[in-house]
Amino acid sequence: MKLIIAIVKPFKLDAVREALTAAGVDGMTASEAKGFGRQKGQTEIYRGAEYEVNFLPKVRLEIVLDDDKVEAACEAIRSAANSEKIGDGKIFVLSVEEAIRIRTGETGAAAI
Amino acid sequence: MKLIIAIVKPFKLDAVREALTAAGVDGMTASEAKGFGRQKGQTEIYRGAEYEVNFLPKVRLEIVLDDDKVEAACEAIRSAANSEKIGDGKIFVLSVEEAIRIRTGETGAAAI
Amino acid sequence: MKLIIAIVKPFKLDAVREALTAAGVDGMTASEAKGFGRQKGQTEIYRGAEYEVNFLPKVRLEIVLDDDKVEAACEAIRSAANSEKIGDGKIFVLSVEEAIRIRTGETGAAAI
Amino acid sequence: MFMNKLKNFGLIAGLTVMASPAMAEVPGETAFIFNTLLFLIMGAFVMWMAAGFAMLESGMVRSKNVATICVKNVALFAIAGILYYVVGYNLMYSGVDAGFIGEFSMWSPDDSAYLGETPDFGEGDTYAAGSDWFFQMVFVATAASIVSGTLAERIKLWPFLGFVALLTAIIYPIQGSWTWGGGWLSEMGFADFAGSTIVHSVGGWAALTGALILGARSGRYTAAGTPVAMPGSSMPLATLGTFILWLGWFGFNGGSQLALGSAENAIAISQIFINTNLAAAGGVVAAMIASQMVYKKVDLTLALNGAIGGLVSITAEPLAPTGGLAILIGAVGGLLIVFSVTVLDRFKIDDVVGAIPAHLVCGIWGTLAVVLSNGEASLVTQLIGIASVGAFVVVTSSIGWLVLKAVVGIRASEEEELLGLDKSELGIEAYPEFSRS
Amino acid sequence: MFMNKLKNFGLIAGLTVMASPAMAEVPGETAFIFNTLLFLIMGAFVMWMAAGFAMLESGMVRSKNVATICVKNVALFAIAGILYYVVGYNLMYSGVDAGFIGEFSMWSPDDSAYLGETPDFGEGDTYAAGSDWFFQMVFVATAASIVSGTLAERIKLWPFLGFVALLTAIIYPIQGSWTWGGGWLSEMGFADFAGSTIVHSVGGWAALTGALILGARSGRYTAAGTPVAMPGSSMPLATLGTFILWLGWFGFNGGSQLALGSAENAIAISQIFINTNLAAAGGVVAAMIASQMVYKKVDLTLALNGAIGGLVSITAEPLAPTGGLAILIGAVGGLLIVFSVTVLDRFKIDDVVGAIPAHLVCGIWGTLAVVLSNGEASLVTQLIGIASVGAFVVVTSSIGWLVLKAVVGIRASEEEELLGLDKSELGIEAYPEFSRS
Amino acid sequence: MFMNKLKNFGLIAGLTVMASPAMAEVPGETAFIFNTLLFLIMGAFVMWMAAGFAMLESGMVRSKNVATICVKNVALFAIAGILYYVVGYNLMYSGVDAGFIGEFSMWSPDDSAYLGETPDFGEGDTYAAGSDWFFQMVFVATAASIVSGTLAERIKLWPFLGFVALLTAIIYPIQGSWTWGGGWLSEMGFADFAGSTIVHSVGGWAALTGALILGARSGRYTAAGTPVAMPGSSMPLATLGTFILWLGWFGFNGGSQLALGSAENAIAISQIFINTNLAAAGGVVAAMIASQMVYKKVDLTLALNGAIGGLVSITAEPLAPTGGLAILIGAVGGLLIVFSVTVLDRFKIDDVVGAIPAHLVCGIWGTLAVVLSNGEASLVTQLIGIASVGAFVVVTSSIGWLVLKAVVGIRASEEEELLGLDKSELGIEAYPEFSRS
Ligand SMILES: Nc1ncnc2c1ncn2[C@@H]1O[C@H](COP(=O)(O)OP(=O)(O)O)[C@@H](O)[C@H]1O
Ligand SMILES: Nc1ncnc2c1ncn2[C@@H]1O[C@H](COP(=O)(O)OP(=O)(O)O)[C@@H](O)[C@H]1O
Ligand SMILES: Nc1ncnc2c1ncn2[C@@H]1O[C@H](COP(=O)(O)OP(=O)(O)O)[C@@H](O)[C@H]1O
Repeated sequence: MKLIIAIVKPFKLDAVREALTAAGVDGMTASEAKGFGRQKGQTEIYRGAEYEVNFLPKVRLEIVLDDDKVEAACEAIRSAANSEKIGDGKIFVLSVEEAIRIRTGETGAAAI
Repeated sequence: MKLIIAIVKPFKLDAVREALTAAGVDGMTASEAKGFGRQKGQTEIYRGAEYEVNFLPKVRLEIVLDDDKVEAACEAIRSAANSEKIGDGKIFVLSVEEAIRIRTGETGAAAI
Repeated sequence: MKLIIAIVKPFKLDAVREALTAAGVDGMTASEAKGFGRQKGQTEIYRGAEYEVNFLPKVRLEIVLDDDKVEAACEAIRSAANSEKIGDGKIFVLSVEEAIRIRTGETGAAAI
Repeated sequence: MFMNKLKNFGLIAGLTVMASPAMAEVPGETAFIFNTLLFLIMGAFVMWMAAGFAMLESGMVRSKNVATICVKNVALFAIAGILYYVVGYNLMYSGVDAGFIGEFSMWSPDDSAYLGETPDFGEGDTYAAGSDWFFQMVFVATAASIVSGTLAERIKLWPFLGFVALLTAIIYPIQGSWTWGGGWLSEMGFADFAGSTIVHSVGGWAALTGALILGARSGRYTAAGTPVAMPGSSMPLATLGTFILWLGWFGFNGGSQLALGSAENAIAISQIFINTNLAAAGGVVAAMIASQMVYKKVDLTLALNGAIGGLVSITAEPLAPTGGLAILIGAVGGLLIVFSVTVLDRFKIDDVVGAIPAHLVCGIWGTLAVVLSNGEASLVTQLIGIASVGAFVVVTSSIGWLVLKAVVGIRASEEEELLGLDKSELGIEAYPEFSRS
Repeated sequence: MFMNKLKNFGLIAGLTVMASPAMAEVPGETAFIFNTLLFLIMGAFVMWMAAGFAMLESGMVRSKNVATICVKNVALFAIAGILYYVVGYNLMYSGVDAGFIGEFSMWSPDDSAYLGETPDFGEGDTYAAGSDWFFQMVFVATAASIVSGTLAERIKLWPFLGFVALLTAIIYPIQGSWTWGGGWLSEMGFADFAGSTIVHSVGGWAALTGALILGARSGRYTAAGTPVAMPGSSMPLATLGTFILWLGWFGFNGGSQLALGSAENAIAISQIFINTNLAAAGGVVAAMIASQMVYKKVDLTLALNGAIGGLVSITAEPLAPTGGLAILIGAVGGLLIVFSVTVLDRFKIDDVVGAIPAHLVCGIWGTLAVVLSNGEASLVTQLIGIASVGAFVVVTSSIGWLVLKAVVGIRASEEEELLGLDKSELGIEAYPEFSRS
Repeated sequence: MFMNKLKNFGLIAGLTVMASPAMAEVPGETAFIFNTLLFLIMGAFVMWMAAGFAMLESGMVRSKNVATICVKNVALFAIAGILYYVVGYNLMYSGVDAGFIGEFSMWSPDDSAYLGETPDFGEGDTYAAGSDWFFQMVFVATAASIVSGTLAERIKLWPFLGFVALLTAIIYPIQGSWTWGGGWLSEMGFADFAGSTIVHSVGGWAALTGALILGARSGRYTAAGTPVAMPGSSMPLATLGTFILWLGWFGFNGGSQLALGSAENAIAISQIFINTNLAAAGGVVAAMIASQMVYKKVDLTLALNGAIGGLVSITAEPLAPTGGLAILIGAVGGLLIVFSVTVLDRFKIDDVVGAIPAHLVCGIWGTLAVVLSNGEASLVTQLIGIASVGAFVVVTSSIGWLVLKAVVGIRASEEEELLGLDKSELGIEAYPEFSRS
């Protein structure tokens, strides 16, 4: 099993979720995040004082899935989240050793 | 060392924390998340327009711990978070290569 | 590639970001978190009822980077986040199998 | 109407004067306009209290129940207005005749005496019928608002509104008729200037009865009975609500002088404004000091409740006390808040916003405190008034709650409660955004 | 001025009286003060509605556009005040003479008749010129506030303020002159007591025109035309805004009686307060029931819109109906809200806060409903009034919007919209904190 | 009392009239009621400003300090009321006799002249003593509110309240006695109609002194002295607060006419309402344009400060200017805001909400601007008034702050500051929820 961590722009969340569902992914967990990268934040002015907004709003998705679905899922995320603008985000893949469904106690592939 | 990522229902947070403490886990990090899975969100109506609430509120827990505590911890989470209702959540286990306590610089098992 | 997860005190975020940039890290993702550990929360009183604030506010940073930058990055985080007070936080290092830049499709080291 | 209140007219800030011929200086029609204006403006201030309750309660419930408490507050104000028009007012004020109840009929204004060729403006004590209706209506809405705060986070929407209908159409008007409608309590000399008992305790008793029948929020008390704190979602909204109530109370108490058409009345209303403000101030300071001493920290929500407790405490007699006494009366109210919050918890009575301490406990205290400054009031009569109104409201409310419970159910399921009423009942969240950006 | 309105003076709550000699009982100067006071206090209440619109709109837009809607609301109130002073008032009230337009000149007060050795206070119908200006000014601001809500989340700041300038300096005053300024519509007998058409529909037409020219928010309708819900960021702020508007409306309608210097006026204003309140209540209850029946859930935002719809509906004639009729008129308004929200969506007209249903649809309904209680009003004249004002505002607003669009552009780019106007236009976020701790 | 103000009575909107026999048309008792009513209603509006400051400050501090700022605002209003009763009023108004200070004694009302067989209502300039007390009390609370905003996020709760006690019981009343109490400044002809200097600058000087002694929030300026932005937590609450203040200001300035019992007064108050509104509008527009030009973006918080700056600027003379001049006076205030915010930062004076620019800088400007329209005012006298009040408040406040600093400490530790005062001082969070669902 793998864990995909995808950082995407917030307004792309629905598109990514739909693409993933289409790619056969049934579950995922999202959270709010702020990202720092090549896409630079603006310099804002508040009451005459400049300040750098270094971190930009992103959504962070976690998807645990079978090894054989990883490629399709990454492709789904990539095509749905891509706006060809800087800051579109990243996909990271990590290895997962075990998964458990709390309700049933099922483990492994059955749990996800 | 392992990293346990547990996705649970928000109102189970306190019970899970207590169960983990009882199982000898001394530290953990929680964050807000929204989950998509078998538990389907409701269809809501706002000003006459239907909309799917696809993501349901969850709490995401991260616990780094020694290999030998993983089983007990998973069991603690499972029994505390289980309400036998769909959407109770998931436990994922990943391998951790290193841990460092910022304050002291301790590493490995001593750091957690 | 590695994934560094760093849990730090919120007011240290800017210092850590600067230290990481100085250490040659170009991207990172931050999210809000609450931590439970040795640093104990206060007992608060609300309308005469005591309650334990078990979880304290933290910021959670994720940084994916090349293996050879891990040490420098950990050191940067450690020195910037250290206030020598309990609760300063943790650094965890995990192994990452793949990274993809959504915008370009670049993978591996080129993606981060 | 208002016979009991009219008795107070001669009493100015602790100094009794004879009706003087100089009163005739204000022409009848001018006095009529002043009196009417008083009702309208002060009534508008009291109407504004509906927003105060809505904000206070929005700030003191958890986010998952905020939209529901908003809808309840808007709806109860609407229902109270309609029902007080259709049945409540006449039940309270029409043909009570020293008795126990008025008439079941729809209110309509009759201002014919003040129009036409030879209008008769009486002794300067007349006003447009509609202005009086408006002023009375906003009072009944206040009583209903009190209930919503206590029962928040677990009562279902429509049954709650059903109870509001009963309270505003029947329960409140009937007991109101006993005193302000010129019924038996007014004959006995029961003194409750602006409604510590008649408005605030009535809301408080109905809330208490509801809280007992409904039970506490799940998780509010541990198995061992220890209270579990459930902090409210927004302290600035709670603060805003309190300031709104404070402002509205000038209308509540000031307008209850019922006339502005003479210097005496203007002087009386000025004294009422001062005492209202000082009692609130006393309540805040006392609650802050008490919470600092007992809990070693100032509890903002107790300070806010302290303001309301002080205001309720002075409401039964905001005219006769000196400013100094008003501070003390309010301060006792503030102390009562801090201690009765704990007492309620001991009995596992779950009052989300602290309405029972503020409106019921301080309402009783305020009604008793009348004897400190109003020489015409007797402690025994005050106790009879408190007890009879309390008994009536407890009995009728219990019937109402139990019937609603049996017929439609009043309590959200535990699952709905955990999810929050906003999602389970309204399908709308108060703060719905996933990500704020 | 206000000739049409003055005609209503003799009509008290459905009962016509003859001018009686007793009216003379209120001395001229006293009546002058009462009338002035009415304008000032009721005007202050209406001014407060600016905060109501700001809060309602802040609660109904998404967080990323909240700071922008705040700045728009503060700025439009400022601009409306200045321009109504510099040009609007005289364009509306000076030298209209049964015609189509007043004078282009700056307003200045002339109270010389009421000062000096031999002041002349008329028949008790005089007031300080400035108090009237103040009362009229807050009305024009209301019309401008309506526009900001509909067009939120996508219109650029400065072009929006440019339109506000046009609306408050030119469009509103010219059509206002036709009726309240004593122009041709008032000659025809068009009856619009406090402005269902003249204020609310005017704002509504301008908003509708803007919404059509501006287009919907991106993502608001799917390719298939299905509306996509975009829930507002804060239900308690939306609720607060509605309560503020409800309170302010007592001033809006009550002050439109334009005089308080006699018992008749005081009685009339009392009736207006009652009807205003009952219509709002009817709107809330009807909208709640309708949304429960149609959608199986109570929609808080429709209940809030229902209150406003009820208020707008009674505004054209808040005096003549009985309370019962006022409830009905308001309830129809509440129903119209629930249904027209859906109709607008069918035409992909994106109205963020529901201002078009509340102010335009109910404004039309209210103007027609005048004939239900006011015997002097004719349905045909009402229709002529509605249509002519509508046509004028649609044409002039269209010109305004199109010129602005051509010259400076009115719409934020899609990217700016996605980012939120707060970041793209103001560089400030409404809730900027990364972590709240 | 109010001798200086009474001088203004004859001056109506820039046109001096002779006391005319027609004034006698309003009977003495009727005028008495009007005057009293003016104080009560306008006083209630000013009381509402306490909520405005609370909301403005809640919106402009970071979440971790919001509950604390709420408790401070409620508590300071309570304390100001009690102390102004116990000592402040008489220190300001009793036996000043062209001197420097009144009497140390508790206030109590004396209305005996207006009651009894032969009441004496003077020349129509009398009012209930209590109504005047109420109106004066809400002013002192305003001065105290100003201080809390500047010093937010770092001052400890109880020491702050200690300073409030000193300010409201001693400092404010003594300097107030010099002008409004009929003391030496009023003898000199110092003109400050509603308190640009006497209320706003006093609060501003006390805030400035406190800011200097307390120091900036940690992290507010870099080592190099560059200011670091610390955006406030909620722009809609800040906007709400500003609208509340704007509304309250009609009471602040309008009530300061001190009488409503004649046509002249009614006309004067109307002019005051207009000028108050136009100055605020001018302040908003000027601040918006200035911030657009200097920073290329509109800064909402500067626009809000601009409204307040405009309001403060017109407060010293809201009656004499024409509307056009009022716009200009307010606009200069708005510009002063934008620039003095930067100047304060240059000196590392950390003013969280911008109270010093709005209340002190614009207070000085407004006091000087009196000479633009009030022919009786002299620039030299105005400068003397500004300087003497400023010097007195700076010295006495410094003593107060330094004693508090030495005895109990006034500043939260750096750790407490980082954690936020809500957690360290109150143990309660303004928005405490971990997860909103
Ligand atoms: N090394 C990294 N580790 C973790 N997250 C990263 C890293 N680099 C970028 N990100 C995340 O991806 C987002 C987009 O990256 P950015 O460099 O701005 O643009 P792009 O993805 O187009 O190259 C960042 O805002 C951040 O959240
Ligand atoms: N493959 C997955 N990857 C990541 N998170 C998941 C995955 N599947 C489910 N989750 C998380 O677990 C939660 C519960 O899953 P769900 O399928 O609804 O119910 P259950 O756990 O009872 O099977 C989801 O809301 C989501 O947060
Ligand atoms: N085993 C763990 N797994 C995950 N997070 C942890 C763990 N232990 C501590 N943390 C995180 O690190 C934070 C700091 O830890 P704590 O024990 O309080 O102090 P210190 O880091 O100084 O030892 C915690 O608040 C929590 O967020």
